[in-house]
Amino acid sequence: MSNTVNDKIKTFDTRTDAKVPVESPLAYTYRNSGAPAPGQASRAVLRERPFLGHLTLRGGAIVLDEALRAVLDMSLPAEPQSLIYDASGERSVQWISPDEWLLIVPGGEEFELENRLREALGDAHFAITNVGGGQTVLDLEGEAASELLMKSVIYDVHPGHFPVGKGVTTVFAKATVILRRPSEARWELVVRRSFADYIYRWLLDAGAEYAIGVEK
Amino acid sequence: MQRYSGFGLVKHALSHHENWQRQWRNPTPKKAYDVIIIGGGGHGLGTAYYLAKEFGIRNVAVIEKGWLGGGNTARNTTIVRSNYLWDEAAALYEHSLKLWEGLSQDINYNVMFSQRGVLNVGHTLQDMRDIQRRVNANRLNGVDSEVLDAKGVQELVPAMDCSKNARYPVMGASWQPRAGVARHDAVAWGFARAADAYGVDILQQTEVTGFKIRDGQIHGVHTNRGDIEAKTVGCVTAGNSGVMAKMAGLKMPMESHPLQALVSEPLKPVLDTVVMSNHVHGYISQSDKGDLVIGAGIDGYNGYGQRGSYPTVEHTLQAIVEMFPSFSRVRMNRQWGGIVDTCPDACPILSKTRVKGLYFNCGWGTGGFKATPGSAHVFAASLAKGEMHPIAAPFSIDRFNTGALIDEHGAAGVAH
Amino acid sequence: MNQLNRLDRGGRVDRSRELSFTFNGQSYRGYAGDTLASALLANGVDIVNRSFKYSRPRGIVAAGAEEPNAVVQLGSSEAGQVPNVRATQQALFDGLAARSTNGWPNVQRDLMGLVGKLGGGFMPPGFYYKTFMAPASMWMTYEKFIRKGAGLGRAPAERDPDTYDHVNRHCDVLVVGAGPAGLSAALAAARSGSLVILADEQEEMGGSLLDSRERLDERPADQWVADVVTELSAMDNVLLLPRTTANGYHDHNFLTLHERRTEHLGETAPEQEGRRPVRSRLHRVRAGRVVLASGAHERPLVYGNNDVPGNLLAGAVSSYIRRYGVVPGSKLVLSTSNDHAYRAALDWLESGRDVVAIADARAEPSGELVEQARAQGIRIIPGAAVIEARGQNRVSGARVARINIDDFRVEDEGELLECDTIASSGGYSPVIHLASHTGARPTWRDDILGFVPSLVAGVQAAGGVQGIYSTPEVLVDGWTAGAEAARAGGFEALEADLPSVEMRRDGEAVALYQVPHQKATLRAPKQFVDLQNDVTAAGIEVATREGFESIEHVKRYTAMGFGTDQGKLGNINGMAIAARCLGRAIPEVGTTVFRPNYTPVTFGAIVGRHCRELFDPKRYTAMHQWHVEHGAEFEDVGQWKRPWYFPRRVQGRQESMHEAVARECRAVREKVGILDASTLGKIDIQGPDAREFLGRVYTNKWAKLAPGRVRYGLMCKDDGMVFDDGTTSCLAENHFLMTTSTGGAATVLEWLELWHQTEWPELEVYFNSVTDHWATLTVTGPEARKLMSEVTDIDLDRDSFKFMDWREGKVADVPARVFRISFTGELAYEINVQANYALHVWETLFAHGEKYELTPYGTETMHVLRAEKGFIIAGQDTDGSVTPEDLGMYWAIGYDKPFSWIGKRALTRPDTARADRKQLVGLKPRDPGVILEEGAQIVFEPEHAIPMPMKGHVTSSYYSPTLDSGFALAVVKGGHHRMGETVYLPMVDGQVHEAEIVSPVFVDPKGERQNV
Amino acid sequence: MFYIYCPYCGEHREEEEFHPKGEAHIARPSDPESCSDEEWGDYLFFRTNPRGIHHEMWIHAVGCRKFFNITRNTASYEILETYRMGEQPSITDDSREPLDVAQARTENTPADNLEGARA
Repeated sequence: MSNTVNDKIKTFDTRTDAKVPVESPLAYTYRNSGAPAPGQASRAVLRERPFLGHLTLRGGAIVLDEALRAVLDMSLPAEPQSLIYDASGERSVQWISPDEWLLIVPGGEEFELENRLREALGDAHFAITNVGGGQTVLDLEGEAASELLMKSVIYDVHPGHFPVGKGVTTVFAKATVILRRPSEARWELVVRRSFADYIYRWLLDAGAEYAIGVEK
Repeated sequence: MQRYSGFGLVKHALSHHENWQRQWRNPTPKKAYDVIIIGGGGHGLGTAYYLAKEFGIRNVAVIEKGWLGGGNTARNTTIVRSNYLWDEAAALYEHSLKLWEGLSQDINYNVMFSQRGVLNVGHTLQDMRDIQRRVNANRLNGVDSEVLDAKGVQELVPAMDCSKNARYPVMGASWQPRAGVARHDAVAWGFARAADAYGVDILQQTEVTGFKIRDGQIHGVHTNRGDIEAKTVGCVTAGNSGVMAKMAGLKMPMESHPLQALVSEPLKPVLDTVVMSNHVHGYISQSDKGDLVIGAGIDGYNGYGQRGSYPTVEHTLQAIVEMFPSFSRVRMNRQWGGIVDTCPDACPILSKTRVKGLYFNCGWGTGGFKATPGSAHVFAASLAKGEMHPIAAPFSIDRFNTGALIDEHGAAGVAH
Repeated sequence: MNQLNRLDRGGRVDRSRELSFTFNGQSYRGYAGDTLASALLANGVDIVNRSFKYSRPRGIVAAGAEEPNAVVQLGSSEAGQVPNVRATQQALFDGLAARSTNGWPNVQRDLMGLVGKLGGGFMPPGFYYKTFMAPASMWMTYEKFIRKGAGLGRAPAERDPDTYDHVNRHCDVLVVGAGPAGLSAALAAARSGSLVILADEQEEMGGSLLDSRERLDERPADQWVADVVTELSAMDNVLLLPRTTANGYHDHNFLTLHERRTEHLGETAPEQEGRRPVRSRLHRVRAGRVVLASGAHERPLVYGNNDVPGNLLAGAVSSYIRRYGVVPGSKLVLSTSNDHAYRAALDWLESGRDVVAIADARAEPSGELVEQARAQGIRIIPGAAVIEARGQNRVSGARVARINIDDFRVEDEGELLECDTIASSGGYSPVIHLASHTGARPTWRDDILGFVPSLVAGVQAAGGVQGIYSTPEVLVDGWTAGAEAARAGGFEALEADLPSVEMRRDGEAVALYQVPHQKATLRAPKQFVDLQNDVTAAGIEVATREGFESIEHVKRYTAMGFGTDQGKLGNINGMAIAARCLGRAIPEVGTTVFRPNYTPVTFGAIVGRHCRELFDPKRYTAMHQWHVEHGAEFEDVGQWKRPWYFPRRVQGRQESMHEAVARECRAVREKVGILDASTLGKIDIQGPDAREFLGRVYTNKWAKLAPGRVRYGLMCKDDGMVFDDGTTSCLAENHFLMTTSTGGAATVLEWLELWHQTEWPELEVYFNSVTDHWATLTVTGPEARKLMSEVTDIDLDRDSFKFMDWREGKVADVPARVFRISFTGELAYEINVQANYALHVWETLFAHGEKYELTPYGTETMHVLRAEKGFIIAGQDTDGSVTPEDLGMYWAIGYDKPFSWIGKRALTRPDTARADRKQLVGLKPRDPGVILEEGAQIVFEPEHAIPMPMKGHVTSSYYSPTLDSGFALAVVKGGHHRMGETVYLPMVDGQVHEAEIVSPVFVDPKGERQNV
Repeated sequence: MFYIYCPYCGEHREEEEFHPKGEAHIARPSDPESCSDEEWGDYLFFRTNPRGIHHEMWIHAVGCRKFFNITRNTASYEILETYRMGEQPSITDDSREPLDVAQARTENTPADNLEGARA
């Protein structure tokens, strides 16, 4: 394990290859609240995509853009609320704030990616923080997905206002979510681990009208 | 002054109510008074009343830019209690509560002070620590106060969910039996009528447009009805104190915020006491008319608009329905906002200023109504003697420079 | 009983669907499409309630939201009770059960009515301010009776079985009201392609067109309505919301629309496909533009006994006949000030019943409708009005006399006309409520005798709300408003496309509010202004005589407009009467401010889904499952559920909290315990100026903290008061990990951002929350090292991994950072692992921990152990009025740091520098068996009379199994210099405890145990 | 409920995403130690609290987490501009009038029509 890039910053690979049990943020919730299987009548379907690599990038847009191009062959979305996926659709980078982006990659890639980005960034003023253990991604699909979101988030999710390729941080009931639209049919909610149970149960409650189902 | 009584009512009924007198005159402003009170709300009218009654100073004008009792006196949720944490605050509010207890008879106007008790409910261990601390302090300050457990709360408030199932179960409460509610408008009208009877001039529709200050001494005010002179001026303009201070060249440690409240439709009696919760953040009582009277904390932004943010109303009703699940099917009739001048320590300012003869009584935040007679009484004493009354003295504006704040925040997030 | 007032044909009810319902226990029948009010009228029910103050019998007056009397209790089951339902807005459903809200023993024969009749004279406005004062001790008894008599319906006693929800919506154009103006506006906006929401409070859209006599494009008006609704409902960019009331108009075009989804189907939401749908839904709408097409309410005339059942609004009479096929009586007298009300007489006549006469206040009525009435042979009495109704429980006659409006007097004796129904109309009041929610003041217009709204940015008004009443003009006005609203949103508006309507020639209306009577107002029969609150013209006159001169005073003194109808019928009349009494014009008396809601809204709908389990998030740590399985009791800390203690079953009995905590404490002091500390806030700090930044926001020094080391820090606000504390570890030269209290996590992060963004943007540093990323497991106790050595590859040697060091390595095969910090005073390892692995690590520790008797402990034990060491909890031992100096933590105050850190300057203010401030000390009760109450007050002179000077209070107090005694932390005035002195704690039960002031460190004062 | 243009996110957002943070442009004295108690008290507690044009700081708490400033009318609640931290407002209350009498009347006194007619 080569955790330290230099003596200024300490990086740390929080993952292990050892065969140890790992629990998603919704593990307790599934046991406690159950997970109705999707059926014919389901107009909304929920699916957790746990254990992805989540990195918070902080810094100036120009240097981060260069580094990202060099390391991941992706450009940094400079426009507010924008969200970019790579060709595989497995990696995304999202504008969060004028000096903050969220990078989500397949689980296990994040540590090496962080180190490579740090190398590419050199002496620039930036920060990269691994937040993967603290967040999870919920996919929401189905014809009633946007209606369900209207019952949950205050942000305008009308397709005219929320096209594919947009992502925002906003209020979800009494919690905060990052809401993204990777494709016409699919919404993603990036939620904090400790709020995942609340958000899940809210969606099940509000989605009962649409016979919401959970894919596990 | 016509004396009000049940017999009087019968007499007037027989004459078809044609002989009721004006409750207060509509006088023309004199050129000069001994004392000018700016602000015809409960505190201002009360100050004039006590100046006349207790200190023999009757050449007094109360200047009101709108209609008397039209500010926060008309817009509050009427809770009266004195179970404040700190000695200074407890002394002030307890002084007030004692005056409330004889007020209707004193001013011969039924202000309907109803001692149905106030519960401050606790939902966490820290809530209960704070409650115990406050109750212990109250008792040593001579304020009636006790700690109840959840069972005790349930007995007093059958409609409340005191079960373990609640998101934040009720752990107990502080209980002040002498606390209660009053009829807010009647306080202003009653003080106005009683002060008027002593010869106090209540000048409605009269707006102060400036202060006459020479050599650091107040000499009177400019108004839209001409200049009026006085060597002693008390400014009691809740919701507008910052503007008045600015007019006098003073700055205040104060911000004005909207404070919202709402009422349900009238219902048959279902709630006998006042219930307040800091933790789930809402309070509720039932008026004599049957309305559930509901409120919460102030809105976060500065505002003089007599309205606040809708989410505040939502959060307040969520708290009420969490505590009283059976009220879910009751309907909300009306909501409104008042303007409260808040100080950083949630305590008022009763103070001299650097202008000699100019006094301010302001910054009551959400606590003004309950303090009405007490504030008026000690402020009158201070104006009469030229020295702050001992109960008022700790509330000097200087405390914001010395650091001697009286921080009631810790004890009452919802400080009504 | 058959529906004696039901016409054989006409109306929009479905006569093929008969519904049964009960009112006051009596069974009746009605039809689908009825409201409860129309069904009651159809069945000839006159008395629907008793009035609030005088207990007078009351009947239905109106046909919509303005109804003041027909307010009933709905519900056949306890949980399904709905208080205060307006019968005019409640659709009839099969099995509906309703009752009057007042009246004893029943609404027909009410004993309180006798009291009202005899005592009415003793109840002028404000009578309660003038009596019930003697003796003072009796007030609460008087009040009990006052309260019993007040109130309308009752709240259910059971939990609401229904659910509610919210929908957040955004649109280009929100149209409020689907009458002619609203439909026209919606059509214009929708055809332009803008996103449109059209909301209407009634059961079906169409508004006044549903009972209009007019023809649109040569067809009945409702056919045009049907066409428009069909077109709009087919459009993707339009949302139609019938049964939806716009109740509140808030800042920046935010409106709340309350959609009643099942209230027309049952008292509780009936099951559909095995699920109970939401009873009602609140749409929270942010609109680009708002078109207010809320129409107008008819004003009744104020005359003697105008409250006797059988007195109705003229427009309501037309509505009942034309919409519901119900004629609410046999013989009609109409009293009007305008042409429009003539519809009522024509509709009545066409129903085959008698119109006795029309009393028209105008000297020479002349409009088209007047001519039609004349042509039909209806008797018109010009220059006259009904001055008094006759009858007890139902109108039996009307006294009609010639009146002189200008002089406010009656010109002749008049005549008594036999009738059972009096319809009246004093003109129309635009529905300005919503517009005035925004704070905009309405303006009086003499030409229409009403207030029209002043408008804030982003809103248009159309039709009746603007005082435009003629249908063709209303349609055009609606279209113009809709097109303009769409254009404002960037859409291209289309040419108007509207049906042709014949323009009706109306005569000019006359201003009439209170009708004069032969007797002076104070002596005349009661002339009601606000029916719900029993406010009369005489009451208003008395109020003005007593000096209540502003309309706000009059309202408050008489209670006018404070009912559930918010004075929709009465306010303008009341204002006019006050103006007359004061000799002023109406606009000089002012208008009152209308507040949300337009009509009352169910609490549940405003609460939505934010109740019960979803009232507030419950935040769980990664080990929550384990805690639940191991019987933890939980404490609410902020939104987190933290294990409070872990009671065991011992000999078939559950341990008490005291027993469990004592056991857990002993385990930590003697063996090893484990705490889930994941809820602590954690902030990752990176950047070359991180160290400088820490030095500015913490009170102590950070310049020399080496990588691998950890330090405790205190944070103050700039007033010098402590607000949070925690440890911060130096991960590398430019990299730190800060911890905060559980409750302080979000506050501290925002605090750091505040200073960085506003004051020191030049400092190169970034802050990121990693609270949820890391789970934190604290292993502490003498056996901690042995246990740790079994599960980690980190060198635990005491000389290489010292107290206040941190190291990285693996714990239970999982990458971990381990911190040797201690909140218990024992040897301790705080393990941070990525949260997804935490349960595994926790369980592995238990797998190895059995031989060391590894004991899970909760927050209560944590508190005892930290208090024994004198460690504070911010927010418990501090309350926003405590400085670092007050805490005696001089070792954590960097007086000589170059930067004047946050909080430093305030410490030298006169009051903050006082020597006798309240200071943190320990308290040792004289009686070791006493556990002082937290919050107990401390005095020096226990014999002092009340009020007793208080010198401090107990902030933390516990039983210490280690000391086998109670002990406490407290703040005491000048406490640091009072060591060894005795203080007293007078308790509620009269006991006075004694305690000695001691050091706050009770266990291991030299700190040897944590250093082992 | 306000609809607030976030100068960093470049679009209007619901008020629920924001928290008000009091008066804007209150700089911490650069040399606190040389401040008198009065000056320090002034910095900590004393505010202009105007009825009318107010410059105030807000944070887009559930959003980009940036602090920024709003120029808002505290009587009408109209938002006149929003601007980034470090920038100066373009709309200010230069009138230096102690009280905007007309505005005070319309916003605070429900019986304003009466007053207006008599004034």
